[in-house]
Amino acid sequence: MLKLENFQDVIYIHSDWLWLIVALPLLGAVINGLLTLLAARKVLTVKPWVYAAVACGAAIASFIVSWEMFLHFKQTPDSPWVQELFNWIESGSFHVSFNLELNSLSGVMVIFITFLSSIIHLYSAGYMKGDKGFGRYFAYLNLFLFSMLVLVLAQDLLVLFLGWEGVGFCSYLLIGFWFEDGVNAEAGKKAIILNRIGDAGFIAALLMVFALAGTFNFNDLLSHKQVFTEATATIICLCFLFAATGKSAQIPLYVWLPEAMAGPTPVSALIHAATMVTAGVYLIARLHFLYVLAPWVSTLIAVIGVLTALFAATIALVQNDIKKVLAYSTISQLGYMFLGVGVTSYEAGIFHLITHGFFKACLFLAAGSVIHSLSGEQDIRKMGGLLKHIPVTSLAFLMGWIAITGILPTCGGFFSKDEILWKALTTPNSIFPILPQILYFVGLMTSFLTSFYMTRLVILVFFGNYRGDHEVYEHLHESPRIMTWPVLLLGLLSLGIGWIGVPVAIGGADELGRFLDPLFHLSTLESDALPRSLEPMLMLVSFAVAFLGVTVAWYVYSFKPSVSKNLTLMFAGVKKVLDGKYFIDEFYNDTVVRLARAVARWVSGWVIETLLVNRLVEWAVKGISKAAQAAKQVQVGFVRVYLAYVAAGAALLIYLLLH
Amino acid sequence: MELYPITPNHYLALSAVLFTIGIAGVLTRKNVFMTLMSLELMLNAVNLSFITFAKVNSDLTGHVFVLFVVSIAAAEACVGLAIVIALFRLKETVNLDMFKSLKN
Amino acid sequence: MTLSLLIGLPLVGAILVGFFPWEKAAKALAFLVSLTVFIFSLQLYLQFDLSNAGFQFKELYDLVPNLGIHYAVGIDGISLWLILLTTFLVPLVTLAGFGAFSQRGYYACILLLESAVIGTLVSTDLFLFYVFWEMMLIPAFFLIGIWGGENRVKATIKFVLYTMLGSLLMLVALLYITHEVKSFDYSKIVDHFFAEDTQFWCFLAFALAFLIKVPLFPFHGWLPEAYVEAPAGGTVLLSAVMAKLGVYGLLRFCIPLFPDAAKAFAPWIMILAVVGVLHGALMATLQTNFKKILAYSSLSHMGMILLGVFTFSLTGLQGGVLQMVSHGVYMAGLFLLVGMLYERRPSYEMSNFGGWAKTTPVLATLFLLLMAAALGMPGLAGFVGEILILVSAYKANTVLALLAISGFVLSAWYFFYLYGKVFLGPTNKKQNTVLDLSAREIALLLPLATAVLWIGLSPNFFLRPMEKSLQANVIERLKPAPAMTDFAANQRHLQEEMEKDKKGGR
Amino acid sequence: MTCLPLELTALLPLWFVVAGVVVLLLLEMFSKEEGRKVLPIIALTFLVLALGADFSLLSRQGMPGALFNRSVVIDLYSVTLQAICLLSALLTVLFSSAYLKREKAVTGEYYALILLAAAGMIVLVSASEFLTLFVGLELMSIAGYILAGYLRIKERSTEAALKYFLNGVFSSAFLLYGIAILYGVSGTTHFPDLRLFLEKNMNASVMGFNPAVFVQLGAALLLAGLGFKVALVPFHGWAPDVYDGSIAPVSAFLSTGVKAAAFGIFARLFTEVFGIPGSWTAALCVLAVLTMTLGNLSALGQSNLKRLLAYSSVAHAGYLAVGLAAAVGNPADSVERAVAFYLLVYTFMTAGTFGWIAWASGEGESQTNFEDYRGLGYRRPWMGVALAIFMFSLAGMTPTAGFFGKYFLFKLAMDNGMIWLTVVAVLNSFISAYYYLRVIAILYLKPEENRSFASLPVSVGLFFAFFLCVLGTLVTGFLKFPF
Repeated sequence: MLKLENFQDVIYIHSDWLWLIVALPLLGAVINGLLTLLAARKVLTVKPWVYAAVACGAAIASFIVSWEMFLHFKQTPDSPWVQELFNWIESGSFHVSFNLELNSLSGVMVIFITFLSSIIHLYSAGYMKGDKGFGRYFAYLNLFLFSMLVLVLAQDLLVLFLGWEGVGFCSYLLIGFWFEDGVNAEAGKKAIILNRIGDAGFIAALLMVFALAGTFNFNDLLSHKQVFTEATATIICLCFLFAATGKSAQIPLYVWLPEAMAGPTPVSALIHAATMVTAGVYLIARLHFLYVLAPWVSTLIAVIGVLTALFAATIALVQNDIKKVLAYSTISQLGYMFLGVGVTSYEAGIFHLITHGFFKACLFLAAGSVIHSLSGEQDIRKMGGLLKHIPVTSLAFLMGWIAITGILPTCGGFFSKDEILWKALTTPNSIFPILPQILYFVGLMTSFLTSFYMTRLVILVFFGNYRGDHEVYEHLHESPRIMTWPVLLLGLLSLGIGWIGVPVAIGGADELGRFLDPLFHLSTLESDALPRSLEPMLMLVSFAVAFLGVTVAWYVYSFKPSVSKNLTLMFAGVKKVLDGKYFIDEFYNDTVVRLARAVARWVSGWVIETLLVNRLVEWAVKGISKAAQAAKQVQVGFVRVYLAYVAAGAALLIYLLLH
Repeated sequence: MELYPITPNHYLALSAVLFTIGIAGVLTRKNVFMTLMSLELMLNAVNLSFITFAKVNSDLTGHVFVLFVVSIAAAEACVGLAIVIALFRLKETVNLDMFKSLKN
Repeated sequence: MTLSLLIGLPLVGAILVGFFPWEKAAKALAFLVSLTVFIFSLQLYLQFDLSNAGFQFKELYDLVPNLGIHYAVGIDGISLWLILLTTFLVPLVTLAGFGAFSQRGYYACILLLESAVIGTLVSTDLFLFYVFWEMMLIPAFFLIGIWGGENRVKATIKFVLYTMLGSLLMLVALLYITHEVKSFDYSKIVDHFFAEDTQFWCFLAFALAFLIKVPLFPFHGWLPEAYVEAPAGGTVLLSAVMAKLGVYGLLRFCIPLFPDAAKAFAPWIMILAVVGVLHGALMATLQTNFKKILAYSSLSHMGMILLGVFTFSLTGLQGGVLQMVSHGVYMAGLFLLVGMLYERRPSYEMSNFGGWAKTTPVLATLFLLLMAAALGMPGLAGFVGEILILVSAYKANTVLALLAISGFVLSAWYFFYLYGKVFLGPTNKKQNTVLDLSAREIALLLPLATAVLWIGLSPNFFLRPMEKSLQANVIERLKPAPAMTDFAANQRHLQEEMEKDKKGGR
Repeated sequence: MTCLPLELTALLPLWFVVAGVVVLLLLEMFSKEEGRKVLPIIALTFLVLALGADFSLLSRQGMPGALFNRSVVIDLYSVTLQAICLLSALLTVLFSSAYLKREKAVTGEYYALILLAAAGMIVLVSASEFLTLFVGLELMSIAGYILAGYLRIKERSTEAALKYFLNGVFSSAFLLYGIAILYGVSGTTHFPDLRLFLEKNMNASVMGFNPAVFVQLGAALLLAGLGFKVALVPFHGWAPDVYDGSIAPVSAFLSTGVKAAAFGIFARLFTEVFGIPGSWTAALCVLAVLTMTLGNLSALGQSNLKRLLAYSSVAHAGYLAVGLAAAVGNPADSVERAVAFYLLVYTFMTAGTFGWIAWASGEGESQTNFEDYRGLGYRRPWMGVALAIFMFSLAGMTPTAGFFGKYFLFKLAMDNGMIWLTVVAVLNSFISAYYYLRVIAILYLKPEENRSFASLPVSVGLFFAFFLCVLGTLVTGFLKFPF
């Protein structure tokens, strides 16, 4: 049951400096872009550190600014900060002004984004050292940061869309960063096109929203939410959900994310783990007041989320590319977030979004460091026993591992994941009463799989003996400090980050939850299926599950390698399916893509263009030229025939005039 | 038996008949000279009707017209014959159907 | 005086350039002339009276007195931006060059075209309008037919014949309405109420002429060849300027003159427009020739514009006109870049390219920017118009609007396909000799890039001046027709007039 | 010259031309070879004098009107047409001088004949009575027959002459018969009287017999006779062959001057005499449609520029016929204005094109196929542009005068409510656009290397002629027309 009182009494505080948050990265991007082009034109030569300095400076400055603002904002969390930048589009009833809004949700997001990206910027400075496109890389990175911040701070759906498209475009640039390899370019193309397919849903939703409410402004929508009936809200939310699945790599549009690993690893960390992919979750959370009107869609979100989580986790079991494993685990974790927002516990979703952002970034960066030190090797079958060779990286990775598996209670994603599962179980579903239990158990299963494949990864990479080639072994070295320290920092943070939301049930403060609650509490369903006191027990359950997963994996991969072989032999079919990622890509290629191509080639290319547009004209022309040939025959050349024409003409005239 | 008076209509009919004969001649005869004669026949048929109408309307224009037509016909005849001679020099024939280099 | 100057200057310039003794300097002269024209045209914006919906900068002289044909010109918010667009693009085109040989003729043609286009945009006398409208064909015919590619003759004749068929039928309609109204004066004709069937036929005739020029979906048979065969400069003028005149004609003549017919036809045209959007996009995905991709994308985008125009809502109309301007800008940029690619490697086949982002980073970056604008990236030119059009189209017809969105997805498909094939991927040996853009080329592309950003970020600057005119000269005209009695009286009055004239003639 | 009696001054152009004929013939008789150089100049001088006289007539207030016992009428219309005919003669002389030199066929009588024909035209266009009409017509035609066969050693030329001649005499017989019948019915040969008679008796029946029948019969035969002169289908058989067979300058003359004069009087008859509702309107519509369609379709299939132009001139006769078909119901002067204007424009562009062919076809008109002009546009840019302008004008594209001409004619039809006729005419000019444009396109195809058009000289006279034509084609549309 909903608490449907409409709250209008929001006091907005005007702020003159919000623009700084977004402007700084943009500035950095512009400067770096120009420097790069000028350098490319040999107008001037730029030292690499200049690019790095500009970019990292921009990111960090933006972080500091937003941190400052956030601290001030925390004093009065109920009154958002707003800045009207300029009046963007004004045409008849269509009016959009470019406003930024810092409320509790966007505030948290901004801190999270700027902080992570600052660290990743620093890391990149080391990782990308010596790359030809150093400047270009940082320009793109800053541009991405700018778009992401616009997305988060937007007070208006259209402005949010600007960021939304911007991040997509930047991810295209960054995935295809090493474009000289056709595969990377292809991956980028695939990513942007799938995103665009989702965006079509976004635009459709925009149109419907405007047609109904006549505005794109979140607050106006909030105050006009009575114009949305359940039906309209359902359709609109479906469209937004479609867009979100595109951005956040959920079923059915998730296929681009694994290939997006073609980009540089820091990019994967920033975009495809921490920030961009979470945009979908953010969008849903931002539009909570719509989704609460459409319980069907919320349910659908939960189902999609949990299915994606399970699905991706199973694929991750058999991946051998270190980044691919992380990629699928990202998809799986995003599934958790969807589950969270799906059961309308938005703060839980955001909570997991943040914790996951940290530990997944940490994992990616560590993986990147591993790849770096193995001079580009990504296949975990060619790794092993790296713990002693690259201790710092390994340490960081292990912290990340702890955080993601939740093997160590209170660390990392333990609380957030548990929160989500708890909410999933306890939030009654009006449509399918049985659903909460299902969601919970699938979620548990997923967490088992998660700890399993992560442990498998850890063991195969850091323990046992080295299985790689020798010349690589020769150059095996720890990454430079500029890389390792940020990773370590991230590792530590990802262990500790869970403490921002320690559940009340175990005497925690749940700061994040309480901070976000005012925003969401109207849209959040009461989760009162079970007494709160049960929560610690369930925590124990999930801990047990995680522990089980770890131990099993440990047993299989560390002590009894034979078992894994036997398993693969026993379940050869399953293995095949998993290796083939359920053949979803093939499925899409054979159905959607081929259908589209066929329509283009036959309907457009042949029926319409050739037959309708050209052939008809050609026929007309043929007819006329036939007539022309006939007409020429009138001129026979015999003068007597001409005289006959004259006589006949005269006769004709006499007839015409006299009859 | 009594003689019917010859009314103007008879003359007009005659001229019409002559004119038609002329047309027929022009259309049927291959020989240039026959064609020229048929043309003259047509012109003179017209002259006849001119005279008749002049008589009917009792005004002189018709007569003057006839004079002009006769003289112009003469001029045309010269030009025509000249052209025929030139052609005969080139193609050694006076058969109209031989002259068909210009067509289509 | 300004408008006459804008028409006359390029005309005189064309003659000067044509007779210019120094082949080499012809280009410089042409550039100077067109630049002067642009500077003069800025005056239009500076002195434009935003509060005035009607025609401004009016001029009126007799042309053929005994037929009541006048030299009458004037502009309103609709034509303002199209004129500025034209005068803005022509200097760039001249600067870009592409006139391989016989520079004189090439630049003379371009200036002639500019003069004709401006004339078309400013005429408020229907006869004058027609004269300029047809006059455009001659330089266009030469631009494609002389400086074009391999099959230029077929292309150019096809183009001119398609266009002529339309405009000749328009001539008949024009004869008819001017015969009925007994005047060529736009303001008189637009105030005159035409009978139902008159409206029907005349709308058809006029619309055909304009829709062929745009082109709307089934009438685009000439487009691919003409766009591909024309020299880059010619293609720019075709797609960025002349195509817009079609829409302008619809806005200025078809809709206000025959409102009832326009309302009756609107759904059909919107359907065709959407079909065009999809068809153009799908065709673009099939091409291997990247100039053809751009050609078809242009077809698709023009469909979008028509969709907006025929919603008859202020938002849609503004979106349409704004989209015209932005489409003009980014398409011009893209076609110029294509021309520059062609100068570096004479081919339009994507298979002959690849990895050019490495060797020519500046070119690639600019292409990416303009392409993003064409894709409808928010913050760049393409988006604002598109969203305005879609929003109003959604109100007019939900299904069509939703269909039109898929054009948005497809555009990503073919544009990124194009970019990937041409600029990304491995580079080949020969390419190391290829040079990046020269200072001149950058100089002429930067204004376009700026314009793309400007339109994208502050569209209001462009939307405001056109608002009143669209309201008064298009939407007001579509208000329900006068009562039947007025109409009958009107007809009787006309009959009497005709009788009088007949008597007067004797 | 105001001291001279009006009757003389009013016909001053005629006197000048006739004087020119006499002088030229005498020169031909008594001059040696080198004397021949001046022949064209003499001809030009007299033609210019005649034109000057016309302009002085146009410039003075109040036209003399009917003269010589109402046998000729000197009004704005007839004077304008005189000027047009003289202009055509002038251009022909200019084109011929270079041409005949090239063909080594310079004779005095050639120019004499042109002037003689011009004299005939002047008489014809200013006729206000059937006898004058006939005399002028024949004077013009007979000279035309000879000009058509001027190169008597060439078979094509002579054959053209024969075809022209036979058709000419044949159809003038029809014309005469028509005149005779009209004369017989009305008892007069003067146009105004005839008009009065028609207005009185068209639907009355006088003493038993219905004159309308005879009037219509006469009109039909008259139409046939004139239809031949202006080459309306189906009386056009001779036209393509003659324009194709005779030498290019003569074709220019026959297709512009002769046609202008014939159409001039044609228009006068069907506005001022038959300008009342009658069955001839329908007949003219039929002729117009036939002529346009057949002319354009046959032109479509041509690969020879000269022949293409021959057919196109047939087609243009069709457009003019549209104007005539709309004569009834439109004020006479507007019809005559439209016709005269079109004839002027038509003279400029068609004469220009034939002159161009005369120039480009080279020794003995060996090159008149399209393919022969491949790439000429590059080698001789200005001549290329000139032809392009003529073609655009013939196709009726703005802003060339060809468009204005068509516009005024079609406007007549539209004002008369003949929408379908206008549509047919417009569609025809659409078809015609194709072949005209193709000609231009061929000029700018890639030229064969061996082919250079440097061997085609442009003499001063020729340049002047082309300049005149191009200028006329471009600006006539914007000039204030005399009436």
